[in-house]
Amino acid sequence: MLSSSLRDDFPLLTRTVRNGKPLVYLDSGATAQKPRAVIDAERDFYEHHNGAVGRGAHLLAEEASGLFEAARGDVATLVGAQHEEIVWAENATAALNLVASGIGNASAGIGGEEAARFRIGPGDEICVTEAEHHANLVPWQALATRTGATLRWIPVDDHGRLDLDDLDELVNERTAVLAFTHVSNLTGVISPVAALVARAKAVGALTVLDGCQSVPHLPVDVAALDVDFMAFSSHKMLGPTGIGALYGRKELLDALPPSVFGGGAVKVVTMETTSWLDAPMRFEAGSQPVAQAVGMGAAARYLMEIGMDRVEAHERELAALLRGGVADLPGMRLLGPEGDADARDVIAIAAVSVDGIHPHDVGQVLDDAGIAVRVGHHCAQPLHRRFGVTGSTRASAHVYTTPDDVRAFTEALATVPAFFGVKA
Amino acid sequence: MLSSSLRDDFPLLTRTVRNGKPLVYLDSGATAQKPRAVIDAERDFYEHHNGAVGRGAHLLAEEASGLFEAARGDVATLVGAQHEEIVWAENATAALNLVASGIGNASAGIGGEEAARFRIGPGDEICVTEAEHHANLVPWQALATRTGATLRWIPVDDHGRLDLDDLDELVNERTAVLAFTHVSNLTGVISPVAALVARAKAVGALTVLDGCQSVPHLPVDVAALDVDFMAFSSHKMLGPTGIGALYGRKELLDALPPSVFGGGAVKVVTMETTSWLDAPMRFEAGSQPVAQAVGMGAAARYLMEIGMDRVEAHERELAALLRGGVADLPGMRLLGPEGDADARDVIAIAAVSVDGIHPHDVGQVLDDAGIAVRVGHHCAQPLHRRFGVTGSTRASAHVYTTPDDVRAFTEALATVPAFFGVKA
Amino acid sequence: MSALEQMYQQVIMDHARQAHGRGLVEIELPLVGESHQVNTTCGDEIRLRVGLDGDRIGAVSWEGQGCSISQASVSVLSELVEGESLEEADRTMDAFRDLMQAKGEPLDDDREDLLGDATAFVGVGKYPARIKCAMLGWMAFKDAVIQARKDQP
Amino acid sequence: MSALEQMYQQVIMDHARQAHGRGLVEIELPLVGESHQVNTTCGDEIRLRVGLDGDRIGAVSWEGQGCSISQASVSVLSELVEGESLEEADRTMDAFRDLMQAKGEPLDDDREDLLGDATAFVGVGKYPARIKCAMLGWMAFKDAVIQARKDQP
Ligand SMILES: Cc1ncc(COP(=O)(O)O)c(C=O)c1O
Ligand SMILES: Cc1ncc(COP(=O)(O)O)c(C=O)c1O
Repeated sequence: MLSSSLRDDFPLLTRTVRNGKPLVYLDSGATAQKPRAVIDAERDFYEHHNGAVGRGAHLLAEEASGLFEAARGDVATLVGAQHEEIVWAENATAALNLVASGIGNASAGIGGEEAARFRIGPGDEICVTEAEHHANLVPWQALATRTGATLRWIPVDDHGRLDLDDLDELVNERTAVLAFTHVSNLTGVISPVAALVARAKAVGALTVLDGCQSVPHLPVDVAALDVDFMAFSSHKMLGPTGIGALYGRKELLDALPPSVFGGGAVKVVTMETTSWLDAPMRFEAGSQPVAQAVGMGAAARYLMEIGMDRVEAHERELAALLRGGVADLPGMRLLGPEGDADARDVIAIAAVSVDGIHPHDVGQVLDDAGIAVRVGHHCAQPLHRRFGVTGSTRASAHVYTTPDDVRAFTEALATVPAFFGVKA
Repeated sequence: MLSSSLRDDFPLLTRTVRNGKPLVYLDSGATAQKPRAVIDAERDFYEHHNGAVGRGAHLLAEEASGLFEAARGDVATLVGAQHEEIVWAENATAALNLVASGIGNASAGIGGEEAARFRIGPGDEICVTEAEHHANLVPWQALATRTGATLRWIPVDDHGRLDLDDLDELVNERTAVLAFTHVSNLTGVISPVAALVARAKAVGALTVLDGCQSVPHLPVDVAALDVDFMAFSSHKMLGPTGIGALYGRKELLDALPPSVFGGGAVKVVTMETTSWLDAPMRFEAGSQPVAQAVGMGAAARYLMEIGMDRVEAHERELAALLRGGVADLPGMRLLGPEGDADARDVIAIAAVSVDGIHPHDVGQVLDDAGIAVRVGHHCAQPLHRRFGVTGSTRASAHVYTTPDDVRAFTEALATVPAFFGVKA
Repeated sequence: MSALEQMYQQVIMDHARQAHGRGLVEIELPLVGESHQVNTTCGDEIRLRVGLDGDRIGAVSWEGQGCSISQASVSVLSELVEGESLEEADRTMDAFRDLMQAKGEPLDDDREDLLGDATAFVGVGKYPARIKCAMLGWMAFKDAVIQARKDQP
Repeated sequence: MSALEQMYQQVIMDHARQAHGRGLVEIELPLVGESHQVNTTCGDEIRLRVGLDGDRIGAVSWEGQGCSISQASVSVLSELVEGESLEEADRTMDAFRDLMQAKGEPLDDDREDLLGDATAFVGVGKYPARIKCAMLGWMAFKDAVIQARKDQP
């Protein structure tokens, strides 16, 4: 377990909420709190180094560019990528769309011959899973509509695990892309990446990993995972809002056409036609989220200073506490692995369905006790539907979460049925 | 002229640069410096109110959502729009692409019947101008490639003004979109919006205005301008990096299909299909740049507190000083209106071509004197080509710019030819 | 009474449990309109049908699922507006919207009279995120009336 | 000597004015490669052609436009590498890259010897934004050699 003194790094955690109660923040799966190092990095940038990046020869522009690229390096190091394999995006959603729209644009004739390898059309297939966040589902639906390709998906079993029984049928010679989440934002279940990547490679499909819930909590090494693309968000890994990143294999990034067009991404522009730069620049049109990149770099350094192994260990211990705590409560259903509360393939997320009580009402009672959780469908409607519910109440942790936070949550949760006069 | 005490609001302006020289910042056209009010708004958000927006019932989520929407209101007020007519985007480039890609997606069958009004194809035309920043040119080139429509453009005359002689031919019954800049980022020339909008309306074309260089410097009222869409960036209007905005008429925004797909933008998602929310949410997939929105709102309030009329007056006076100062120097060519140094339709931007000396070399000498300007093509290659040069040295101002800054620039500029042994 | 208890008053709990108007039924009236609304935060849905008898609300029925606030709200709404003229229903709706904006403060007597049982929702005004829940049924009602009158000359 | 004067040394100014190798010419050698590079900051372009005579650089010529740093750099490059073996040219290029990364500090004597006139670019290392200018010709050279050898077994 990480030292709770680490909480002192996070200014917001000291604030009080309803009726002066101390804050118990268990909504890190939605967005994490920021350490002072991150907040200060952004402020310092604005106060001392703000200038246009990659576009000027003056000292400020030079300093800003230096900080911007150093931050890219820090983020690359965190996930085991090369410097120029990291593309900034507004968030993970934008990063995933970048890949899907790039393939769509290639299929529409943009990007010339080098983009031909990405072209898809009727008869081709895109495969996702039933466990996806909307961000890794809807872009692929749209790509299917645009190109005439067929969308397929790997189902989820009753325990929230991917059901790989039909994998060889679902991922086949027609499959152009296999896109899947590394960790479910609802169940916390970690996907069997190796098996999925192996199958995709066997049939020559591109792999796109949604790393939103893994990068902040586990050691992630794209080279070891051997995926082609991976998207992740800054705000969930202790960094600023307004930025995320896409990892992509360099040779793929250099061939994929962009889908946002503008300055800074182009080589030569005439009124008639435009040639693009290599990655990452070709995907970074327009003035970039520079202060946010600097902040995300600081977040990556902060995590690496703790050590991702220790972050993972902390996460595992909290996961056991959280799942054990909920499993003990009557009238509650934990979505995902049940009966194996000490499951080894989950992170510290617990989505609970309380018998007879709507998640909004559950959340309200917790909020009154100072406990911040997320209620609703968490942008995972299909997976909720799979479990036969429309929503749930989700607690999720991060490095600053303590066993006391978890206890406060399970204790308050236990009071909910009585409050609404429901027998638990 | 605005009081120079206003400079005290901008922490960065007190720093020194090369050899301890005071900073003369004349690169605001690329990116502006930030007042303390903006920096503090972001920091305060992270330290006290950070939570997931629109997705939770807990107090932090509530506060964050409140601040986020209040900021949207402030930005809407600045440009005379309704609250729900403002869509956040990563930057102005993304905002312009949102419109172009939305039209492309509508043309590819996405968005159903309500999107049919946006469909274009071979035989249709898109019209831009030769004065565009790459951000308002390349997306339209890509849309033309994608749909088979034809790209046309309004030429620029020797003085940098749009040549409207053939307007009726260039914008005609086949024209689906007329996209043009409000103010050129190279010459500072203000476009004749009324004439262009009138013609577009006469033929039923959509109008898309690039407000990047107008919104920070002039009173802009989208209702009075009567345009359909307008894009602008936070970082040029004293706000944070990482965010921009698109104004769009509500009825158009509600019908335009999105081009970035994900959570927060959708109503009902099944594995097969998705329905979208109304604007602005349909365009705001994924976790939004919340702290940046709050900062952009603070920037809008800061500008409104000064008063955009006063900002414009300041800009006009500096424009006269800047153009007058450069016009007096031998061996220098001011790109854009010449001979009418007191031109009424320009803002305080001066792009200079120094005979026989490359802009990079010019900029280096200025940088050595502590003067930050931009050198290169400023993402306006076609317009530079129109003037027969590949690049220029550009000085640009903002509310904190003083006559002394301008004088320092013209004085240093005067020394450049001699430094390189070129006779002026 | 804590803010939480003020929000979940007994009236609300009762309506949530025994909702009025639940169960979408065929309405045999000249003008019928229907609306489907979704609360995007949680995925809650409501489908509400309105039958107009001239300018009077003849029948309201609905189906859907949601939190106790949204269910109780649509139940109270059904009870309130059935039999009202369109004009009266408009005023009731305005008063309810005012109540939501009142940050937990009670309204004046006139508007409280209009609202009857619905005044019990006063506590919701303290929780901006829950106003959407309380308004869901009202949005559906408003839209259903528009739909019903759409083809009217 | 100020940092500015250190960057714009006389050698550089001279090369910029009287550039070596300027003017793209037909090269009559067994292996010829060409590369086009653009400095995206300013739009400067260079097109450089290399002819190989076995593993020796037989000829270099180029056309393009740019700032004095980029022009002087490609001029010096042409002078330096012509006649060198590919291996020597690689070492020269490595030394030049080291010089750029040296933040304005001189290199050791061995590498300075390799660089000759090119040591005058030492001052560029203090200005990260200008390193791209100085490297433009070298990038083109490197790529042109790759192109020339592409079809070689
Ligand atoms: C006229 C104009 N349009 C578009 C842009 C692009 O704005 P951004 O880089 O913020 O996307 C700029 C600035 O770079 C500009 O000056
Ligand atoms: C698994 C997963 N994928 C994608 C996303 C989308 O990330 P963002 O909202 O930062 O774009 C999230 C978070 O909301 C997530 O948890």
